[in-house]
Order: sequence, then C-alpha cells, then structure tokens
Amino acid sequence: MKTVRLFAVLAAVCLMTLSLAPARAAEPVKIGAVLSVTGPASFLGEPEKNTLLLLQDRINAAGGILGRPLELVIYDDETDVNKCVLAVDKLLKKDRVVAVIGPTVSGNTLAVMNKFPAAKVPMISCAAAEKITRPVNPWVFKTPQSDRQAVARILDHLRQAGLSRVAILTVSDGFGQAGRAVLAEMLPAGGFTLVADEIYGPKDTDMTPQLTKIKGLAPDAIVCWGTNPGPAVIARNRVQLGIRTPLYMSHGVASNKFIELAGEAAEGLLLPAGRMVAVEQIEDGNPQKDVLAAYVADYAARFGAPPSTFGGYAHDALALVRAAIETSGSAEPRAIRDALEATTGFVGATGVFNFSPEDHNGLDPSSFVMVGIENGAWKVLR
Amino acid sequence: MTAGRGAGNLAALAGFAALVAAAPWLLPNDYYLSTLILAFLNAMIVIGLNLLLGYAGQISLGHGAFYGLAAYTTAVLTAAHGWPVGAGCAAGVALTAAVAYLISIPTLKLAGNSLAMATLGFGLIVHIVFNEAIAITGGPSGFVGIPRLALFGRVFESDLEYYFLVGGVLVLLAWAALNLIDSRVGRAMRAIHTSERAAEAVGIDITGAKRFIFVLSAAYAGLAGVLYAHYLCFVAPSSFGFHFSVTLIVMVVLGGMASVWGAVAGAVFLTVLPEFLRAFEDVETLLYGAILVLCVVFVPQGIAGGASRLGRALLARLGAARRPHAP
Amino acid sequence: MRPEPLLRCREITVRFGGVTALADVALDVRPGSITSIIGPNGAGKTTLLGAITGMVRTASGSVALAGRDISARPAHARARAGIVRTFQNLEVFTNMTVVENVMTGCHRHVRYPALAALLRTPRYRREERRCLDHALDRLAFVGLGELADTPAAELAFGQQRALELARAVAANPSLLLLDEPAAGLNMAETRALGALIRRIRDDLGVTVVLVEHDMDLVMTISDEIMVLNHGCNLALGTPRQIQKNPEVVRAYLGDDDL
Amino acid sequence: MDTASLLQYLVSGLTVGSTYGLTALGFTIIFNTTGIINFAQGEFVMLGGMLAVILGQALGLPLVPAVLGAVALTTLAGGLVERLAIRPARGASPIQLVIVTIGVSILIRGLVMLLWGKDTFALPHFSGMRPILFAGAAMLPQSLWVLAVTLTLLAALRAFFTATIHGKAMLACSHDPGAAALVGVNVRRMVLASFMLSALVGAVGGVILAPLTMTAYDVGILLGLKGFAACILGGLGNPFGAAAGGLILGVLEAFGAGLVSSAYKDAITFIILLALLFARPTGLFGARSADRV
Repeated sequence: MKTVRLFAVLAAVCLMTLSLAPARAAEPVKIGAVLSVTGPASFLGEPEKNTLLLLQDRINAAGGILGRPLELVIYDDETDVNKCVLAVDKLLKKDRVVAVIGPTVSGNTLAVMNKFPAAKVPMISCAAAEKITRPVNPWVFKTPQSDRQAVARILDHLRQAGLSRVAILTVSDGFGQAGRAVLAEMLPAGGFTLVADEIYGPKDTDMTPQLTKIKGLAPDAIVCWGTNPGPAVIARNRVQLGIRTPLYMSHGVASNKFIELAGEAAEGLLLPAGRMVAVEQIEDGNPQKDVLAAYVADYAARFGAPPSTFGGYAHDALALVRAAIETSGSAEPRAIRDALEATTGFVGATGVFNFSPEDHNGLDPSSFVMVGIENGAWKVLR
Repeated sequence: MTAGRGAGNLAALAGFAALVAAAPWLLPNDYYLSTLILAFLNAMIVIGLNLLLGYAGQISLGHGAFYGLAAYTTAVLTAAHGWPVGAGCAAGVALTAAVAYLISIPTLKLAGNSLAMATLGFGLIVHIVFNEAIAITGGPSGFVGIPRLALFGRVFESDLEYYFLVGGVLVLLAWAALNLIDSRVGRAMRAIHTSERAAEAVGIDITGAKRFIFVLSAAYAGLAGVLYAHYLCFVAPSSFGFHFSVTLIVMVVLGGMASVWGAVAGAVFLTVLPEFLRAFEDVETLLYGAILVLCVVFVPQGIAGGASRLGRALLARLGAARRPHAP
Repeated sequence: MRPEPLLRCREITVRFGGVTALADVALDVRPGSITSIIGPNGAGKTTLLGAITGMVRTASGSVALAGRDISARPAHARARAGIVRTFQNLEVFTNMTVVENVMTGCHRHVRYPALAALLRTPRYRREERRCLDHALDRLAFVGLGELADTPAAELAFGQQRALELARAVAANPSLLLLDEPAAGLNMAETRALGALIRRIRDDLGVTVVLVEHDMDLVMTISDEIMVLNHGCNLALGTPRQIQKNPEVVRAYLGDDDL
Repeated sequence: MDTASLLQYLVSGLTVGSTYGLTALGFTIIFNTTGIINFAQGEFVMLGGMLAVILGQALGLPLVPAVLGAVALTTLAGGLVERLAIRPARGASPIQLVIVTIGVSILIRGLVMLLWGKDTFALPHFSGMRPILFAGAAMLPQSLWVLAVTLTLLAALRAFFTATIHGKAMLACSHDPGAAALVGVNVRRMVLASFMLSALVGAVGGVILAPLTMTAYDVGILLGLKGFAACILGGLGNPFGAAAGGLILGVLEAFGAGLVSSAYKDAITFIILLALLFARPTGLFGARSADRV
C-alpha cells in the first residue's frame, strides 16, 4: 500500500513538472546540426562543429537569441549517408529543432534535402554542390560558394597568364567529381583545351603514373581538384618528376595543413580561397575584415589553432539563422525561412550573402581571391 | 521432431510478427522508426547471408555489392527511365540474382580465404563502377530523385507505412528462410557445410546447391536493396562498399551462425548500437570495436546461441523435464 | 550361368601424380549379394570405392550399373542412380539432429522444387512428412529410433557408425558400398554390425559391397570376396576359396602383419 | 609510349607495391602460426607510422629514436592484442577470430583518433627528397629504402621460418597445434610471438612508408585490404608469395593508371587478380591448400 501511495505522489509530481515546463520563461531556441565530425570528411566537419560550439557560447554569453538561450543539438553522421538520414530524422522528429545546419558533404545533403519541405523546417547546408540550391528548394539554403565560382577565378588567372592547354587531375569522391564536372564544362566554354582528364582515389598514396602521363602531353597548366592529403602527394610527386608546369589547386586545400603536408613542394602553387586564409592581408575597408578577425582570434584562443576556411561555412550558417530569428522576432521555422530568404548584405566569414527566392546561396565569385604559396605562407594575389 | 520444430518456428514467427506490429506504439517517437526500418533492411540481407555463411559454410564479402546493384538498378530505371516502381524493383532483384548466378560459376569453385578474396574483389569492382560510371549512377555524390515506393497504386508516403511494409517483408523472408532450412535444399546446404564428400555420397549436387543458395542469398540482399532505394530516395556508392560487406559478416557472426533469429538479432543490434553510442561522441568508435571483441569473447555462439543457452539453463533451473537420452 | 551383374567395373586405372593406385582392376557384383573387397593396407580398396562412386578421377576404365554405363557421371549423379557409400572416417553431419541426418539421406527420392519449400506448399509438406516417416523407419531399423531428436554430434562412436548406415539406407540405394564399417568397434558391436548388414541385404534388398579388415566379419557374411594387392586384382572367390588361396596368404604375410 | 614513361610506371608500381607487400608479410606471419587472417594488420602499419610522427613531433625526439620507439611500442601493442583479445577468445572458430581482429582494428583506430585526432601527418624523408634520375625516370631515395627494407625483411623471415627452431615451431603450430604441443612447443607463447613479430614487421613498414605516403588514423584500412589481396594472390602462408603479390598488385595499378584508365585502375587490378585466382585457386606461389575461413 505504501509503495502505491509513493508512486501516486511521484506520478503527480511528474505531471506537474510536465505541465509547468512550457510555461518557463526562457525556453531555449533549439537549433540542430548534422556534421561529418568523423569519417573521410572529418577535416570539414570537425572545424564546423568547433565553430558552432564557439558561437553558441558567444551568443549565450551575450544574452542568447531574443532573450532565450541557444541550445545546439549536434549529431555526427560519420560521413555516412544512412547515419545522416537517421540523424536528420532525430532532429526533426525527436528534438524538434527550428532549423538545421549541415550536413557537411554534398551527398548527404542531397539525400536528406527532401525531408525539409515535408517537415517545414529550414536547412542551411555546409556543402558546396550546385544541385543543393539549383533548382531552389524553398526550405534549403547553403553557405559555401559553388565550385563554379572557384573555377571562374582559376580561369581568369589562366587567361591572364596566357595559358590555354590544361590538364585536370581530380579525386574520385563527391568533391572531386563536382569539380571535374564544372572544369570539363567551363574549360572548353572559356576557350581552353582540356588535354588530359585524370582521376585518383581518395586514399591513393602515389600519383606519379597520372602525372607521368600528363607530363607526356605537355600541358600549359595542371588543375588538381581534391582535399587533403591527395593534393599534397600530387604536389610532392610533381617535384619528384621535375614537372615545371604551373599547378592550380582547388579551395579544398585552403588550410595550413596542406602547406605542412606538402612542405617545400607547396612553393608556387596557386589556388582560389576565401579571404580567411590570410586575414591580415585583407584590404582595409573590406567589410569581412572585422568578422573574420574576430572569428579567427576567438577560434585560435579556444582550440589552440586557427580555423580552416571550412569552419566558416558553419559560422555563417548559424550567424544567418540567428540574424533571421532576430529580424523576424520569431523562432518559428517558417518565420526563420522567410527571413533567411529576405536576407541581403549579410557579412559572413565566407563572403557577403544576398539571398532571394531565386538564389539560396547568395554569394558571387568575389568571395574568392586567388592566393599563391610563398615561403610556406599564403600570399593573396591582386 | 520435425513437425514439432515446425510448430515452434511458427510460434516464434508469430511472436516476432507481433513484436514488429506493436513496436511503433512502444517507441517514444517516430525517429526510432527510421532506425528500425534500416535495421530491418539489414536483417533481410543478413538472413540471406546467414543461409550462405552460417548454413552452407560459404563466405561472401560481396553482399554489399548485391545490395547496391539492386538499389541502383531500380533507382536508374524508375528515376531516369520512368519505369513504374514495381517493375523497377522486380528488375532490380532479377538483375541481382542474374549477376549472382554468373559470378557464382567461377567463384564457388574456390573455398575459404580464396572465396573471400574473390567475392571481395567482385564487390570492389562493382563499387568502382558505381563511383566511376557517373553518367548512369551519378558517381560518388550519389543518385537523387528516386520516387517513393508505390505498389498497386498506393504510395508509401509516411515512415509508419513504410515501416509496416518493411516489417512485413522481413517476417515473410524469415518465414521462407525457416521453411527452406527444414527442407531438402536446406539439409543439402547444411550437409555441404560439414562434409562435401558425404553430401555427394547421398546424391547432393554440391555445385548446384551452392549456386542456388548463393543466388537466393543475393536475391535477399537485392530485395533489401530495392526497398532501401525507394525508402531513402537517394543512393550513393559509399553505402555499398567493402566496409558494409564486412559489417554484414560481423552481423551474421555476432547474431549467431546458422540461425535465422540470430541474423535478425545481429542486424538489429549492430544497426541500433551506433545510435546509442552516439552519445559518447569521440569515444564511439573505440566502444564499438571493444563491444565487438567482448561479444565474441563472452558470447561465442552469438546472440541467438547465447540466448538459447540462457533459456536452456533457466529451464534446467526450473526443473523443467528435458527428454533424457542415452549416452 | 551367372545373372547380369548389378555393378560391372572394367579396366579401372587410377593414378595419383606418378603413382598408379589401381591398374586395370575389374569387379562384378551380383545383385543381392554381399561382396567384400579385401587386401593389405595400400592395396587400393578405398580408391576403388572412390572410382566406383565417382569421387576419384579414373585415368581409364568403365563403371556400369545395371547394364548402364555411368563412367562419365559426376559423384552425385551416381548416387542418384543408386550407388551410395559410407566412409572410413565418420562423416556424420554434426550440425544436424540424428533424424535430420537420415532425412538428408532421402535426398535422392524426395522431390519438390526449392520454391515449394520457400513457400511451404502442400506438396512440400506431404513430401517432408513422407521423408520424415521414412527416416524414422530407417532409424528404427538400425536401432537408433529413440535418439531421433538428439544432436548427431552427441552420439557415441558406435552410434555414429549406425547413423551413417541409416543415412545410407535411407537413400534406398540399389548398391551400398561400406568402407570399413567395423573399424573402431568392439567384438559385440562388430557382430551386431554383421547381422545388420545381412538384414540390409535381406530385408531391404540392397546389394552390398564391403571393404573391411576384420576377417571374421568378412568371412561370415560375404557371398563373394575380391582380393586386391598393389592396385591389381589378385583373386576372386567364395570365402572358403579365398582362405585357401596361397597367393592371398602370401600377399598378407609378405606385405603386412594383418 | 616512350620508355622513360614505362620505366616511371614500373618504378611507381614497385614503390606502391612494396607498401602492399610489407603489409602482406605481417598477414603471413600470423596466418602461418594461427591460421587467422588478422584484419588488424593494417592497423599495425598505421600505428608504426603514427607513433613515429607523434614521438617526433610531440616529444621532439630525433628521427632515429622516434622510429625505433614507434617500432617497439607497436610490437608491444601486438602483444597486447594477443593477450587481451585473441587469447581470451580461445576455442573460437576461425571466422569468430576474424571478427575479433575486425573489432580490434576498429578499437585501435578509435583510440588513435581519440588521442591524436583525425589529421594527416608527414614524417621527414630518411635521406632527403632529391629524386634519383635514371633513364628519364625519377625515384625518391625513400623508395629505395622501402624496397631494400622489404627485401631484407623477406630474407630475414625466410631464414627465421626455415632455419631457426622458433620459426619451425611457429609453423608447426599452424599445421597441428595439438601435435606441436605434444612435441613440447608452447603453442600459446608461439601465438603471442607471432602477433608481436607481425606487429613489428607492420610497424617497420609503417615508419618506412610514412614519409612517402603520409599517415593518419585511417590509413590502415586500405593497406590491410591490399595486403590481404597481395597475400591471396601470392599464395597464403608464403612470405615470398606475399611480397611478390604486393609488388605485382602495385605494378598492375601503376600500368593500369598510366596506360588504360586512372579511374578504373583498381578495377583493372582486381579483374586481373580474380582471373589469376580462378586459374590458380591457391595463389601464384601457394602450394598448401588455403581452405580456411
């Protein structure tokens, strides 16, 4: 009898707590994130996660959003599409977040995109593929620039240098495939000749066969599209084979790690990159200068190393959502979506965003600068 | 007696079906449904693989490729060529079975590690084709735009509907596997596992039986593959690689060799486990590896074997009468 | 006038690498007989069983069952034609129960498509029922009726021998080849085995070929004995004739201590 | 097609092939003693490379002590794997032991990731990075190191298994552990020794490869896979076959990438490998039947 009474009391207490819960004043704003913190894309997902944690603390220290604390729910999809789908379901159905940041990679983003119109929750992807925002899915946005803008920068540079016969060497993963498709389309369209189209595997450790073949075709320039460590191997193999042809890399290696891995072989390589790689070289008066300086300094202070440009994708995603909540004065998913779509002139780490119903990326090629590697450091080319 | 075991099978099957049917009401929210759907799809493949590995004793490290082959076939046919979903699924399973048949001709002459290598090589080649035949498969970033499953004019829109469909198919496949094991073919494959000579001596066509079970097991994977494609509406090569094939083998062994219910248990356990371990973040991988090792060390007969031993021990404890038998 | 032999082997030659294991061996087995093959160790007795059942590749020669040449058929097809054998080392299916072992023996005469099994059609159930009854019947025949549901691996050695016999006769063979069935059995068990082999011939109408070292068993139950030595036919005759054959005696004493 | 390019493909292939061959050697040692395919073999290679980097960077050790330390620690890790995972699972079937090694490989990967992160690291080249040129082909001095170490290890293992009492005892354990125990071989100690020896071989491979291929917590997966393929191709259990199988794989890949298609180079390699396997199920240099799972 005693136990029964005890249970009754307990149940009553539970019920009261439950009924009281929604009435509490500062209910947190719940924002979800699905990032590839481990697995092949961890070099992207880890800085993204760190950045979100950093911003969460920064926002909460400054009084939260609309006076409510920000609560981030971050899941790791391990760069696996099935886990990503499960994680998104968890965010939408279990955690009931008002917006989702991520996923990190394009494939996972494409896999989960169609869940968002049904759930009526906005998603801001940290992946680059054009298919994410073209055609526009009303509930889906993305913060990284498209590969097209990076390639446009490289082509400008090639044209100025008077180079016309180009060989490409791309990695056989989602990133390389997207770059390869854009290169194969834009090079001929821009009047260049594509002399070689070689592939390497993401885990390959020696690319001399591909480079030997390219060397035999004597191109004016080589464009390599991949993420660490492959391009570092390619840079070293190029030196080993004594190839003097200019080598262009993608923005996928715009991190100090690349220079560390490639060592001396990185000298003289060229690539398009966000301004974050060389904050101190940003011209005065550029609106991004302050945003980036603060972000880089805070990140370095907390994690002991400067952030890679990839962390910037998550930085902008969360900052955009926060701004959208504050301009609309509501943390409801639909209000956030509407406010996001109306955002213009928003200064982020990656560039200046101008969203519209027709453009859910909102960036243009000016968010990239061409950089070279000189004496083991980034040098912005003007 | 066989008739008695048949009844036991039916009871277990009915219990499992009831559990599957009740699960949505026992789960706290819809998210777990998607986990269970993926777990059930894996369970289908693992039942098939257990027929091959646990019962017939033939290893395959290529089942991830069969799963993917069926998924890509229906994906391409329905999304790019406008086939009806039902026809795409049928074609996916049929093509997978046909490929399995062709592969089996040279491959099943090998045994043990050579067989493992041959099926592994096949899986890798298929995976490379998924990655590189970009014009057809969409390449490494995946294939989008696959329609939701629609059968007999009915679209399976919600996860709950899909859950019941997948659960129903799983129960059917488990039933069929149980029937097969207690049949002429099932005894033939178990005989091959222990002694190919003795199997031959009673008239079992070893090549034919192995080939049949290989194709059937690939068809199980294929059926799971088409259901997967029309559930996620997206397929990417990374889901069908070497890693997945190895995970399937782990599911078979951890669940319990030569046990249909072990296959289901192993698949559900290893699919759900990472979701639970997610809370441990960076330690997750480490824990997962440690759990695998501990499971084999402490429950070498697998989940099914361990459970039945536990059950027997309890029965013995309760003094339940076991039929004595002469030494 | 001898009747047409059930099994007729001619000029069987088997080579392993450079070694000739059997050279031009001939063997006729009368229907309804118990025929023993004896010979010193290494004479090629088990190899001859292998050649008859198709498990050992022959370099030349022919095997005919009931007048039909089966030399080109693979092992399982010869078993389906009616030649079933047991093994010197036990080859019991240890991953099955006793009755399942015997049901596996029914493989050649239980017929339904695999699809019928997957879907549990009435035909499957009918045939399985028949198969089970047949298997239980054969188990009772060898005296293991009580152990039907025991895992085969738990049987004692002698019981496993009996199980192998039950499995073999469950196939309803026309010709049963036994490879040293008495090996490892004690005297009492061997006597029981002799009686069982006779009953297999008398009650089930199965012709038996026996390879055996136990001379008491061979001499008591055989109708006819064929002696192999160094892979060649040495002698042929009734037990009495063989016992008196000086060449046989020399082969045994000269080659082996048996 | 000029000869300089062909020669370059050959050089590249031999270098990459040595990495496979070195991993394959480790498989051979454990298989020869226990009959187990050790899926954690690639992890030993990774540990060798990673530990050398960590000892060099974090503790500031010069290259030689860092390399020696890494090899010693990995050998110890191999012993721990046997004591903590393989020995407790005694009595398990070969396939269950394979699952144990899969679990161990995931565990080691997880541990390294937890301790030192997911980044890729490079180890300095042993003898500088100035390429050696001959007949138009360029080769890094490190590649010579790799080839030389592969050959040395191979010769040492051959001698060990055929000429020393310990080596023969280890082989005996695989053929018949019961009989080996009867003639006085301590089977348990031999199994422990085989794990330590193969971890040592793996670690030597890891440190010698890390300057060329760089290293990260997850490089062991692919190396393990290719090493296994090399073993089967060469004939499981034969150290010479394992090394030769690795070199053949590497050369096939390089020529496949250079002459046919870089996208399908792995597919080409595996198609040839399968064809060889169907023709010779026990591998190119394998005599023993390889029917263990």
